Amino acid sequence: MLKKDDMHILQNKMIADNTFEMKLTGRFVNLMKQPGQFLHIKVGDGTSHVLRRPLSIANVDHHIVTVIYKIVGKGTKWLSERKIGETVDVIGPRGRGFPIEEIRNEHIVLIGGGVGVPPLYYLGRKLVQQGNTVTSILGFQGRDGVFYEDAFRQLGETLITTDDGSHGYKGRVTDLIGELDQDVTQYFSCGPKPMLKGVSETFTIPGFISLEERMGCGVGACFACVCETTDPEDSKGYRKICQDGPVFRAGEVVL
Amino acid sequence: MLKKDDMHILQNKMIADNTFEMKLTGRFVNLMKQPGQFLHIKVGDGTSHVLRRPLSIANVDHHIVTVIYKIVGKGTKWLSERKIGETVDVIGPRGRGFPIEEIRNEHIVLIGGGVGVPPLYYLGRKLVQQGNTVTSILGFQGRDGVFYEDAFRQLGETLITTDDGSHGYKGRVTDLIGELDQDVTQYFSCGPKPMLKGVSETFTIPGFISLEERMGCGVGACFACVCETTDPEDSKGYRKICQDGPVFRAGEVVL
Amino acid sequence: MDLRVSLPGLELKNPILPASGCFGFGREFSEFYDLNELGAITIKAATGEGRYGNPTPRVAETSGGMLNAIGLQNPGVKRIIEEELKFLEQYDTPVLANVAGSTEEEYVEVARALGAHHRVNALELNISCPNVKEGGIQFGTDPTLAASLTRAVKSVSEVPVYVKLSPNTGDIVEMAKAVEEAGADGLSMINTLVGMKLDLATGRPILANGTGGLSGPSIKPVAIRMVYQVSQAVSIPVIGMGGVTCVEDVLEFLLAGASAVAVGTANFQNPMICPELIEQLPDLLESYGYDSIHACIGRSFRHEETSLSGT
Amino acid sequence: MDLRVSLPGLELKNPILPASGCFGFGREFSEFYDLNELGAITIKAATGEGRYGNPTPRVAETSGGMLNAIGLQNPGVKRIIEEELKFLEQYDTPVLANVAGSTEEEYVEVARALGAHHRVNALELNISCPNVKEGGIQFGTDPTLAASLTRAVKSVSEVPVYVKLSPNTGDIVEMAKAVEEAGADGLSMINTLVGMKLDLATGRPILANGTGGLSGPSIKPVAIRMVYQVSQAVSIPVIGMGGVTCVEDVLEFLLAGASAVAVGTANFQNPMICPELIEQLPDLLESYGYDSIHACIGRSFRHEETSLSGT
Ligand SMILES: Cc1cc2nc3c(=O)[nH]c(=O)nc-3n(C[C@H](O)[C@H](O)[C@H](O)COP(=O)(O)OP(=O)(O)OC[C@H]3O[C@@H](n4cnc5c(N)ncnc54)[C@H](O)[C@@H]3O)c2cc1C
Ligand SMILES: Cc1cc2nc3c(=O)[nH]c(=O)nc-3n(C[C@H](O)[C@H](O)[C@H](O)COP(=O)(O)OP(=O)(O)OC[C@H]3O[C@@H](n4cnc5c(N)ncnc54)[C@H](O)[C@@H]3O)c2cc1C
Ligand SMILES: Cc1cc2nc3c(=O)[nH]c(=O)nc-3n(C[C@H](O)[C@H](O)[C@H](O)COP(=O)(O)O)c2cc1C
Ligand SMILES: Cc1cc2nc3c(=O)[nH]c(=O)nc-3n(C[C@H](O)[C@H](O)[C@H](O)COP(=O)(O)O)c2cc1C
Ligand code: FES
Ligand code: FES
Repeated sequence: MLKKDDMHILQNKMIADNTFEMKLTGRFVNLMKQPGQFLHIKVGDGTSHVLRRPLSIANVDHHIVTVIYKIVGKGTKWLSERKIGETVDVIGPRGRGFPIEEIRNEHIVLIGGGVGVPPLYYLGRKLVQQGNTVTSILGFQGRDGVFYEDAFRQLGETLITTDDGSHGYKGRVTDLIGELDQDVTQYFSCGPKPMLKGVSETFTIPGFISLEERMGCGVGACFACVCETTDPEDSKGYRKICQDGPVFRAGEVVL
Repeated sequence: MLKKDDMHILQNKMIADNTFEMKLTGRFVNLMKQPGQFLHIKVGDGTSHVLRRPLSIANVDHHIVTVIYKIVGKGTKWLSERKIGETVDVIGPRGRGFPIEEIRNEHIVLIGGGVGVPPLYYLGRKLVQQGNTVTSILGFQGRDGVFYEDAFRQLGETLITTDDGSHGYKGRVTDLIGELDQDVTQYFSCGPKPMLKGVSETFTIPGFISLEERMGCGVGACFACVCETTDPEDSKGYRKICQDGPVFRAGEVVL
Repeated sequence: MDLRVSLPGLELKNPILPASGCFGFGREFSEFYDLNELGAITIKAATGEGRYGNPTPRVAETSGGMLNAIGLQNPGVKRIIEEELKFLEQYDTPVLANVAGSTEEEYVEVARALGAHHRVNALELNISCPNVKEGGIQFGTDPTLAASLTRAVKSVSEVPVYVKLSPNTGDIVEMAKAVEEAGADGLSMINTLVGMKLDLATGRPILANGTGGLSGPSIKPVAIRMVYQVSQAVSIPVIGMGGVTCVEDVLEFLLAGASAVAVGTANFQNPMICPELIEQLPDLLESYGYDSIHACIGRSFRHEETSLSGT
Repeated sequence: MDLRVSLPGLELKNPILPASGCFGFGREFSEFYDLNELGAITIKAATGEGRYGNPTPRVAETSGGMLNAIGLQNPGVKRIIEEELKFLEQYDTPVLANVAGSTEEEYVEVARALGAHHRVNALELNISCPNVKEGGIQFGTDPTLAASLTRAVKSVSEVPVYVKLSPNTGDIVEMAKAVEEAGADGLSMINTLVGMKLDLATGRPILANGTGGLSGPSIKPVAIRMVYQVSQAVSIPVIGMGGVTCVEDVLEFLLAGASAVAVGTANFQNPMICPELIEQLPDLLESYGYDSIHACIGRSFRHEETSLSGT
């Protein structure tokens, strides 16, 4: 039977402008093996919030799972106020992550924007563990929003862009794609839809992208989070982001 | 301008079965002079509870106000979970309390039932301070629900009744009225409506009673908490419990 | 920022007013703040004779809302004029007077009396009270009845008439159009949804009246939808209400097409809510890039014309 | 305690079932618990052909509730039969199949196909979906249309037909009576209230569809009121729903007159909600002095006959 658990909060601290890193432990951490999956987290007391919030797994290490979230509304605000020792009600891991089990000795580029950055960290760690070379291009709004820069540097070459140029390159992550080594074999990307669109249109090599959508159930039952397939002959014609995704082969779904 | 304040919680402890004593301090405590008035307290976070909860002033001493409440639903449950050092949002004191300023050298009987007992304590203290003799008859469901017995004994003779006879007399407060001294001059009563009805029908001396009703605004603006006057010629024909009461002269309103 | 809004009969210094029935006749709230801070004051429904209303309990709390079945208790139009409007003389805030009745004649009588009073700037025709046996909502769920009542009241009123619509209908736009055509100068919406709560211990409804009107945050999505649909379908202004508890809610109603926003239930939790909203509104509008209150009104549907550069 | 309830076509081992559209076809929730624990399973609306539904975003959270505008996405009746009902073969829980369409013909076609399937125990005629341009709610707000559709579906269905009513109407009792007279075997109510939420930054509705259906605790008072009014006015059973999140809510719907209770939105916050309610119900009933599930059904209005001694 599936995984729902009151996970214990081991840490919940601000690591960048309005951005928090929360570390959790619980019975199902050992199931969180695939980077790109997400946790579906209950927020608020009682019935004030009827919907859970999806947050990507940013890391798993020694039976501890990390999520990194930005305060954008009431749910993430509530999360940021949780204290060490409290529990949060979590469903997960949910969805299909990045299919990397077979990847060895490749040069992979990770491209993330804003709150799309967190899942790439766990992904990068796994890829490096499997003997791959990793280059990361991470985009943020401004210097105050940057997080995990050093962590990514430990995985490999890391380029930072900011919208306002206050840190790293000024501009968009796509501006840097042309400057990548020719030996890059695949890309993995997570971030806002326009960025994903830009990224998948710029690359000619194969890649995988991770999508966001407002979710109802988060388990595949409500059809809130669908996107269309590009192939009109596809037998279903759609994908559920919470169940078939959030990671898709670039080109599989309409952006 | 009127009184609304974030009052500081100095204490919040269980003193009987599901019954809590909360001590608060804040800017307006010095206005809480009249026994029988109530505080109108915001419960819950955000908009989960749109209505405040009325709780009687049980005591005022050295700039500290006490309320005593029983957990009956979500609001009082929430209150019981508040910790020392937190604040609660309070409007008050509200309403008209017991008119005792002129009372000297009388023998007064206080009759309370359940959560009608708290306001009688502050009332009794004031009456004693003014040189009156006080006898208290307090009714509870059972032994586990009894609170403030010693405190009342310090004010004067105190008789306890319980529905199940597990403490004090078995029966109702009205059963004991016949046994009171003949020199009793007035009564003051607070408790459930049937009890107030019984009490006011049993006594032949004058008295005052304090009523409960579900409230909207608690300030007199919404007409949620009205009761009818007994005098059909009364110019309004009704009283607002939150504003004209909660204390009324026995016989003034229809029970 | 200039928050002034000019509506038929009502020159509002800001778009915030209390909703009828949640503010009495202003007296109690005048102990909390200066009523002159308000955009306008909507007073409690008046009927021809004084009414006692329904038996108690009259209110019950629900998840994110409340039910009420006050039943139009009020001292009658004569005493309202003598006592309550007199009290309001000391303020210069416009007064919107809520008019109710059991029959067309009663509505007309009340409207005539209130509309002739110098302290009343506009009438709000309450055809949407769900808590009385006669009148009220029955006028508010039948467009023909509503139009005829509006016409009758308009013909005697010396001041503009706003019709207060009930959400308990399958077609709010039809209602709105019917009363517009009958001469309404504005609309105010929404009144409460009919609801019920049971006492699990007794098995009976908590409200003595059985059903009551649901108000508060629960109904806001319904209110926003109706204001959005109606304000596009009519050319008279809409005063929006239903579940406002914070300044973001005010903006949401303005975007949906309301020209002013009334606050009901929230006065109970926070008696200071109206002046707080008025104080917070300029900053909020600014933070979303609006340089005037008029730039956001109805932006949800006239989006193309007005899309803000840079936001 | 015996929780069994016997309804037309549905022999329920307990009165708890998921509401249509909030449970897919059961597959996903079967990973959380054994579907045989449920009183019944209501499956997602089926239409004649597969449908993609509305553009996204399709959901938005509101205060104590949510809006959805899925737009009846489903793989079409043929694939539902081939894939989903096949999956449900392994369970013995009764299946209530939700039927939708744009035209009477489509409803009839779907009802014929589903009603003939051995795994379908009853149909739920969805005349109340607020999120599609054609069909759905338009049948649900006009009693004549609703009655005619009910009659047409009844004439082809091999299993009992429940009609799912929309709360977006001024007179729910009239609707209920119309479909009862047209042959409905039961009612299920309520579907969602039409609502809207605006994105303050863009000024536009959050849902791509503009409006959506409001569900969750917010709407419970409206649902309770309607179940209370309707269950007294008809003699067919009512499946109650709207905002159930805890076992007390289940009892409230039973008291109001529902014979079974469906759980929609709450499945999203707590996927284990249905089995948890089923487990908690006997103790709750006992604590309020009921010795059977039947003792509380409709107690709110048949109070005199059944008042419990000692409570
Ligand atoms: C698969 C997936 C993984 C995600 N991973 C992360 C992550 O690792 N870190 C992070 O900061 N954010 C992540 N997000 C976005 C995150 O879910 C939202 O920021 C969050 O739900 C906002 O909740 P709120 O209550 O603060 O905002 P509110 O705006 O108050 O939320 C209202 C509703 O809208 C939904 N919502 C609002 N914004 C989004 C959004 N961008 N995507 C989906 N739903 C949204 C909420 O879930 C909620 O249902 C992810 C989203 C998805 C779909
Ligand atoms: C003037 C006055 C003084 C009071 N003093 C005290 C006191 O000193 N100690 C104490 O324990 N209780 C007192 N009560 C009763 C107390 O207000 C209720 O027990 C409390 O509001 C219940 O809130 P809840 O959220 O726990 O219950 P819920 O049942 O969840 O409350 C739901 C709604 O019903 C209202 N409500 C429920 N029961 C009552 C009731 N008996 N009277 C009024 N409203 C009610 C609540 O205020 C709320 O609006 C007093 C009531 C009044 C009117
Ligand atoms: C206790 C109470 C009394 C009300 N009385 C009236 C009334 O007399 N006339 C009227 O038009 N509306 C009345 N209303 C409806 C409100 O004016 C308002 O339309 C409704 O409550 C929705 O707004 P809210 O959610 O901000 O409360 C009343 C509402 C409440 C809660
Ligand atoms: C996401 C979602 C999808 C729904 N889809 C359907 C549907 O396909 N058919 C239907 O009859 N009702 C549908 N409904 C309505 C529910 O079955 C139910 O009537 C309503 O949500 C009220 O119950 P609740 O408050 O417990 O959710 C849907 C509701 C939601 C939230
Ligand atoms: S969120 Fe329900 S199907 Fe994806
Ligand atoms: S509670 Fe509003 S008048 Fe008393």
